[in-house]
Amino acid sequence: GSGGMVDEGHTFTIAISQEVDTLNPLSAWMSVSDEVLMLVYDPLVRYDEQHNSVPCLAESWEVSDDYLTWTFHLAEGVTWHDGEPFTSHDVKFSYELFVEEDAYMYSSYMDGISDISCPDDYTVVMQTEYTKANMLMNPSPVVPRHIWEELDDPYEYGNDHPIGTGPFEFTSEGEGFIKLSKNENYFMDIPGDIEHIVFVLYENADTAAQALLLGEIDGATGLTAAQIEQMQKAENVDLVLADVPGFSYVAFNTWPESEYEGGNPLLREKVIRHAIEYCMDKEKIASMAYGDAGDIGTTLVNPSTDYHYAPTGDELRSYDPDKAAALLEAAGYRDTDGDGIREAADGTKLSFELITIADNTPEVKTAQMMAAGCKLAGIELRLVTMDSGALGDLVYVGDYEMFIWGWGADSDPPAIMRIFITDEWWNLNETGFSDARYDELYFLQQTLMDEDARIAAVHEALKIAYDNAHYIIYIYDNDIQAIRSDKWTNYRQIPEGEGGIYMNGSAWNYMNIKAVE
Amino acid sequence: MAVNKTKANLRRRRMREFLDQVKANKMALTGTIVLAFFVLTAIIGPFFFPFDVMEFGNVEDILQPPGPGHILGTDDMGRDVLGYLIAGSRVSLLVGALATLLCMVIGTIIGIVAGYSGKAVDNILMRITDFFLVIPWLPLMMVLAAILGTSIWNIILVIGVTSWAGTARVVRAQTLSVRERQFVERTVSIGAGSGHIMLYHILPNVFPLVFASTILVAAAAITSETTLSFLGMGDPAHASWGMMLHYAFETGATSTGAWWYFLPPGICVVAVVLAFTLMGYAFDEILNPKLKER
Amino acid sequence: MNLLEVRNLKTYFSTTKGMLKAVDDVSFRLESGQALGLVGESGCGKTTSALSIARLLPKEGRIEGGEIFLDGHDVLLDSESELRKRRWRDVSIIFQGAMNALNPVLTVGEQIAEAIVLHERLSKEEALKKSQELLDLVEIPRERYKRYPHEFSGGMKQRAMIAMALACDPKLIIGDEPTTALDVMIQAQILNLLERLRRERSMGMILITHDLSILGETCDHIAVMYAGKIVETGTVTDIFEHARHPYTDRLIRCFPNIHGKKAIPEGIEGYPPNLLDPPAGCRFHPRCEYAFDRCRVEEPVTRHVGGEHTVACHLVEETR
Amino acid sequence: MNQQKDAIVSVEDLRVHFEVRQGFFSAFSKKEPPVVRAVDGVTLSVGRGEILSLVGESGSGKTTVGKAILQLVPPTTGTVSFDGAPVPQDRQGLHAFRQCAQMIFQDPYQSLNPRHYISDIVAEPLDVAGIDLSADVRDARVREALEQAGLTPADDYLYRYPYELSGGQRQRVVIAGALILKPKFIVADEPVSMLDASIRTGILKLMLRLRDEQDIAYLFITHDLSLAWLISDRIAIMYLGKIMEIGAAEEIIKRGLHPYTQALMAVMPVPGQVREGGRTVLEGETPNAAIRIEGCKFSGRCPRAFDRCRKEEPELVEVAPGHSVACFLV
Amino acid sequence: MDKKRIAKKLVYAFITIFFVLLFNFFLFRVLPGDIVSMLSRGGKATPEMLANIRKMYGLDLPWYQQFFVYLKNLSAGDLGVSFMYKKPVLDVIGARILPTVVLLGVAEIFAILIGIVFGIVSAWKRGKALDTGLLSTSLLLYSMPTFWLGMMLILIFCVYLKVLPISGMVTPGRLFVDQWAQLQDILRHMILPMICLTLGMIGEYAITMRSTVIDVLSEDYITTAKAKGFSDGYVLRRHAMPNAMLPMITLIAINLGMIVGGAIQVETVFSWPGLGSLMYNALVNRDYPLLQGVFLLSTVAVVFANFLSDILYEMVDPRVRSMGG
Ligand SMILES: Nc1ncnc2c1ncn2[C@@H]1O[C@H](COP(=O)(O)OP(=O)(O)OP(=O)(O)O)[C@@H](O)[C@H]1O
Ligand SMILES: Nc1ncnc2c1ncn2[C@@H]1O[C@H](COP(=O)(O)OP(=O)(O)OP(=O)(O)O)[C@@H](O)[C@H]1O
Ligand SMILES: [Mg+2]
Ligand SMILES: [Mg+2]
Repeated sequence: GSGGMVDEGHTFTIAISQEVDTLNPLSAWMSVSDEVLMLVYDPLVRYDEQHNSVPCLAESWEVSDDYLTWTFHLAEGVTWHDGEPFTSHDVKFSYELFVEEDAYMYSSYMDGISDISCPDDYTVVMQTEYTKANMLMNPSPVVPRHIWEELDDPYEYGNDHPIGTGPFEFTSEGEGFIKLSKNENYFMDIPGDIEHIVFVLYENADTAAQALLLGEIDGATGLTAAQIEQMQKAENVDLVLADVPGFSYVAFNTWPESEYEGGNPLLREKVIRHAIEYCMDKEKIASMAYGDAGDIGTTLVNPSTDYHYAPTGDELRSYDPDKAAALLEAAGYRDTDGDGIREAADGTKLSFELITIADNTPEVKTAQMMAAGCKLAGIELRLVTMDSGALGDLVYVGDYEMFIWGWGADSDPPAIMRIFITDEWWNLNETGFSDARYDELYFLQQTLMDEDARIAAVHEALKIAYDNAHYIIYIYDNDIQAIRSDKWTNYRQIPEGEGGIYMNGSAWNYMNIKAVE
Repeated sequence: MAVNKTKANLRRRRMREFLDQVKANKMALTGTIVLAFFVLTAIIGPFFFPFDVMEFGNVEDILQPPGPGHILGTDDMGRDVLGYLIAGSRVSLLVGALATLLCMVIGTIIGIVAGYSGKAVDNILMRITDFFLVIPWLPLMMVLAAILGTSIWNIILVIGVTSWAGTARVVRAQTLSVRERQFVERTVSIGAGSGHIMLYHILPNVFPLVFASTILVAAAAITSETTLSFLGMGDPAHASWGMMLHYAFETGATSTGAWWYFLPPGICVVAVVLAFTLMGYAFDEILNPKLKER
Repeated sequence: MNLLEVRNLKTYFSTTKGMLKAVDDVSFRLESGQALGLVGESGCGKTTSALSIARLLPKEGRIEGGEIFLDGHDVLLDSESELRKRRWRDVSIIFQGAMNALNPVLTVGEQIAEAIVLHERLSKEEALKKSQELLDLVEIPRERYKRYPHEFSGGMKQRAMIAMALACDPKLIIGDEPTTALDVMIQAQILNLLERLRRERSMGMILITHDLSILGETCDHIAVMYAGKIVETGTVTDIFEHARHPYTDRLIRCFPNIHGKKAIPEGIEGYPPNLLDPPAGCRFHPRCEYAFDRCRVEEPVTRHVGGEHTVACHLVEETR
Repeated sequence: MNQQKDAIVSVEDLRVHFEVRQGFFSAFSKKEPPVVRAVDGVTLSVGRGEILSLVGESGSGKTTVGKAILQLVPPTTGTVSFDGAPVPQDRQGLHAFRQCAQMIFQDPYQSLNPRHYISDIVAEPLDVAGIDLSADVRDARVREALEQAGLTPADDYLYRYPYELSGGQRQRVVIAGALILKPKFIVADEPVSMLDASIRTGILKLMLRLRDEQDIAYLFITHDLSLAWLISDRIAIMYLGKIMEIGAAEEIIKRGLHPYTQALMAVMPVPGQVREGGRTVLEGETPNAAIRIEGCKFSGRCPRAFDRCRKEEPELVEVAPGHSVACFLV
Repeated sequence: MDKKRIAKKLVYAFITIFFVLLFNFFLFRVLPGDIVSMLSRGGKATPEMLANIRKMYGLDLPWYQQFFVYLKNLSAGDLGVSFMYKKPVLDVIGARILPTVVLLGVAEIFAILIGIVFGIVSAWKRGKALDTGLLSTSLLLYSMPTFWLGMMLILIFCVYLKVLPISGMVTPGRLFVDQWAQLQDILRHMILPMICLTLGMIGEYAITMRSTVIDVLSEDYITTAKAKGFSDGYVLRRHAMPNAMLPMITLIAINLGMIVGGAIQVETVFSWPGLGSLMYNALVNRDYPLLQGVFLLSTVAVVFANFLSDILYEMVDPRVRSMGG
């Protein structure tokens, strides 16, 4: 209830499902942290509701003909939340800091920036090593030099009370919540009614849903399939299945023997990986494990952009256990001892350990359904669950056979392709995939300023990865979000019609939502 | 004399006396019947309700309320809840039984050795016992389960390794009192060694108490399995009541009102744990002369 | 005047195996200022008789019949609250095994004073002072009233129990094996003490024991119990010198007499019967060397055989 | 001193001191730890087929003497000889010794393992002694022992549990267990004090019969002077770890010289003795054995103690053949 | 009270804590994966960097030196830095202690009071209908997994009745007109988890109390007290209770010490921001320093509680009090 609470004006309380790990943009790696940081700090350019780049701290910009020199003209009269004036030196300092500290979230955007200079207080000039396609998609926040340059170890800095230039100021942090309040001195207009935003952690999605129904909160992100039906039935709640960049996948340990001797040698056989994909009833998984909140997955980049590559015809491996059986039969994997599991020529069984994260129910269910499907083709999957930390450890050292996990992607669609390049071995690249052409294409697309050319390069790379099948991308899962439609209006999905209300890389909704009177 | 005084006969008579006491004790009787029911179900149930965790229903089967075809409805994967429940009883009871056995063996050995040896051995063993007694069981179990990975064997191991301390305490206390009894002194006086005394004199005399306390451990073991599974440390490859509750909670069965998904496993856990608890207390009352009314 | 008169007392225990007749039709009396010894083998119902008089039986025990007059007042008709008022002032009991009869967490002084506060309506200080006087009386240094029971030796605990029993000047004091498990020397001390106090305060006393040998010097009368029945009563001389019941006779002969002939006593063959299913007729007949047919079927009635000497035995009649 | 030639057991200046267990920190303190002088210089011997009674109040060290003889507590000083030779201390020697010397304990209700059959209890000494017998022979020996102990027919008892027997029967089972190895010497520690008077005599008679038939010698421990008088050939009176007086049973009873013996005699209840005024009773209780007493141990309670008693400790002095007293008064 | 005995207990407590430290130290070195990999997570570590981290954390030293360093840091209150929160572990724990202590403290007090009353009444009326009722209730509560009880409560109060907030400790991010209003808000949030914990604990207390009271009631000194003419109430209060409370002290102390462990289930179900949920999250996220810190804290709490109960025992039970060494 509202008894005893001070009327502070319109407060928008939103349930988040992950904990904000830190408000230090250098070391943060949770997407919710990014959501908060995006409101407190401003980037040079931000996305509008159409997902187009629009001015923010940079009022305007121009690029040289060779696409190697970028000049940003900054807004004047911008002040930090602590009242200090904002200048181009802050931008130079921030970008250099990000490069130096190798900030996780923004590394692919910083790649290739070679020199930054400040001709005057309101102009920043950046040189790039090569033509850089994602220069205007860079979401990196600009942090105040006057605070950060004092620090001995910025990476470890707690940043308990972040000072930015953004539309919302950090007000307080309590157990499980972070509160932001409208920046009354913001240099741009904030037309919406929201005066305070409270991000509250709900460890259990169901609890969040109940709290939303009870009216304790106004919005929620990270709900699960189980709540869909109930939310859809509720009249005062608007449910959104948001396409967010990212997917869930099954990974195979395909490390070359030279790199890592563990794993299961059989999984280095492409035909077996293909057979397993044929045994995966992605449709059924999507509906039963994910409540249809997602699109059937194939390749790295999400279907909502033109960069997406959709295999068709014979290339597409959709559910067909018989075909899987036939493939295996042809490759000489037969069940010789009649136990229902095929053996290789040397007698090793086609039996693999599949690890999933225990508290990720859809993934566990996926594993179970996969195991059921594989059984039909004579492959045994042994299921193991552990917590994400433990799985992370195993993945880090390559000590696994198969696992299920997910990736979230950035706003620049092809950025995700980085996880397959050889340079990322033992880091982002967990499976040991390596293909010279793929690497070449990855670096090429970064430099292509012509969108069609870039798309073509991306498609070619994705085709290679798909054929190799070291990843089975089975779903582009939606973020299930909800909002109290009886209390709020003028919110929209970004990008229009398919994206999320929250977690979409844009601050538009927070700045424009109106309260229902 | 016509009375047949063979060993077997006498043993049977003693057993009958014990059973008579059990029968007379309502708590023990209830506990035994309930437990027997579940054990029987676990053994023969799967023949009537075959079930495979890996076999899923169709989309339209998801979370169907009880009705014809599915007496207890279906779960979030379209599986028959009754079949799930029966399959789960196997794992839950197995984990309970084996963990208890492990705990009983460790606890009895440590308790007897500590109690009988006394002095430094006792002191060291008791410090170790204190440590296990003192260490919060759930965090320890969770940490161990995280180290070992989730499989029912590891769960059994974890529960067994963390829960023996209570038994060891009880056994030690009883050993201390048995050790002071004159029959032990008498055996010492005829020159018997410690091994002989521990095995032939102490063990049979602490056993009834071990028995009663272990029944309580069994109750705790089943609760532990359920809790660990509920918290996501369970074995996904096997059906157990704890896993059912885990999935039920994760998929929001509580709030969507799918009571048939989380009530039955919960009730089963409560029933079995209660049965064990009842039996434990009743046997304690039957076997522990101190509690007998004068 | 009779201080205590027990008539046809029947106290049964209901057990899982049936009705256990622990005290079965027992009558005896005690005059004020006198001491009665109640003697018999273990399990013959001595303690149960005492508890019946104080109406302190455990839940499963019930008085099934009879009358108990204490100072002319029928104890069995008292309500629970009347009973409470009378307890410790009419009858106090020194229990078998003083080590367990004292509450381990209260000081000895508190435990003595407690009853005084309740029954004499004294303040706590006064009661504590009185408890010190009582300790003096039983020859315990008075400053030890602040001590806890476990700090006392066995003999001192028994003395403390006696002090406690005297707290409200009871008319009757029952000692249930007050000296068993004590050394001979301490036993003699305690018996002397009881004897002295009883005389000084002219209380009635019932002394329960299975050690017949101590009764001669402590009691005026003796009642011999066997298997829930009283088989013989009389003055000390009646019992020791003119025992008429074979059981009494055999019991006396179990105790060696250091001043008499050195011969191993004969003892009594066999064991007392199970009170759940006592033998028909005279209960002693299976162990009795004189038993004849009538003993096996007919229960002997209690007869006076001169003075206060009564016997329940068919032989008495036969030889008369 | 008064060592008999044909002694089966003899004890020379036996002392058993127990260090009172101290807390963790006392290990650091310089004070000498308190010592309980449970047995403080006892010399005695038991002849073949002889019954020697050890009489004294609780805590006087009777049991400790018995146990020290059987090597169940290590003596602080002093020697124990068996059959003329010191008791061997090696494993094998002890094993052999224990077969010849047995102990019977006070409480028949506690000295039998409630979970074993009578037959197992009786046969246990055979098993422990490592005597390997065929099942038949073993069975026969168990029966023999039971019947010797007066439990006839043995068949009735073989497969019963102790709780199914009465106290007297249990004590007979204990005796049967002691008999099965055919010992020469038995320490009987208050074997009848827990039993009703009516069944005591059976046990006493049994012990005497075994002495007569098998020439077994006993150290009979009791606090009941009259029992000691009844059963034994000689009596030793103990007080606080010392023997105060020792001599033939009749001598001690009829002509006890030590004030303590006389005090004990005075308080012995006599059945049938009708009240004739108070008795003379020693005041106070036996002091704690942990307290060191100067001079005669009994001096503190002795009604006839004088100065010397409190300074000097009297030796046992033979006042008549076989009758020794430790008192300055004689 | 005997100082020596207390000192001895203290030494024992320290020995146990030493075990705990040793265990804690090793346990977190056998957890899967390389601790260095955890430390460098998120960053792109070169072999030299890894070596540096090793050196920085003293991981290149032999284990006993590492243990020594661990002890040294510990004694300086340095429990390391949480991976997840990137703050000193001590600070993270500090922020979470109060909610847990408040929740458990209140629930404990209720459970103890109700449990003791249940136990006494049950023992006094042994065999009667009231006893059967109370005992069955206690046993039933005792047998119920706490989290399931929590689920049931949520179902009843939040889903069907919609009367109580479902999770958390306060309505997040709001300002209150005064402290009283804020307190009310906290209380409203506390009701369900507290009921859940209380119900979960009543059973054990009631059952234990019942059997100790039954035990005590069969003692001779109770008969003596009755013989003295005291009323049942007085006998119970003055003679039975002080003796029956002795075993309860230990139980209560252990349970108080179990604060962290006991809270995990309830705090997870009700998202109560206390140590229990902190521990659960630390475990799931492999935040070793934090996990280690909470684990250490919770074990030390139990050892300490046990030590206190020993002292209390010394004060309450005269037998123990003067049983000098
Ligand atoms: N609470 C009880 N329930 C059942 N039977 C009982 C109970 N109390 C006593 N008895 C039985 O009643 C009989 C008489 O017992 P009681 O205690 O009066 O004997 P006693 O003569 O005092 O024996 P002792 O010398 O051993 O104290 C015994 O057979 C005993 O087993
Ligand atoms: N193991 C031991 N440790 C310490 N003190 C002991 C030990 N055994 C006996 N004592 C002490 O030695 C003294 C003599 O004990 P012992 O048992 O020999 O006496 P006792 O004459 O047999 O007495 P009782 O008639 O009570 O059996 C007592 O003060 C006793 O407390
Ligand atoms: Mg009695
Ligand atoms: Mg002794």
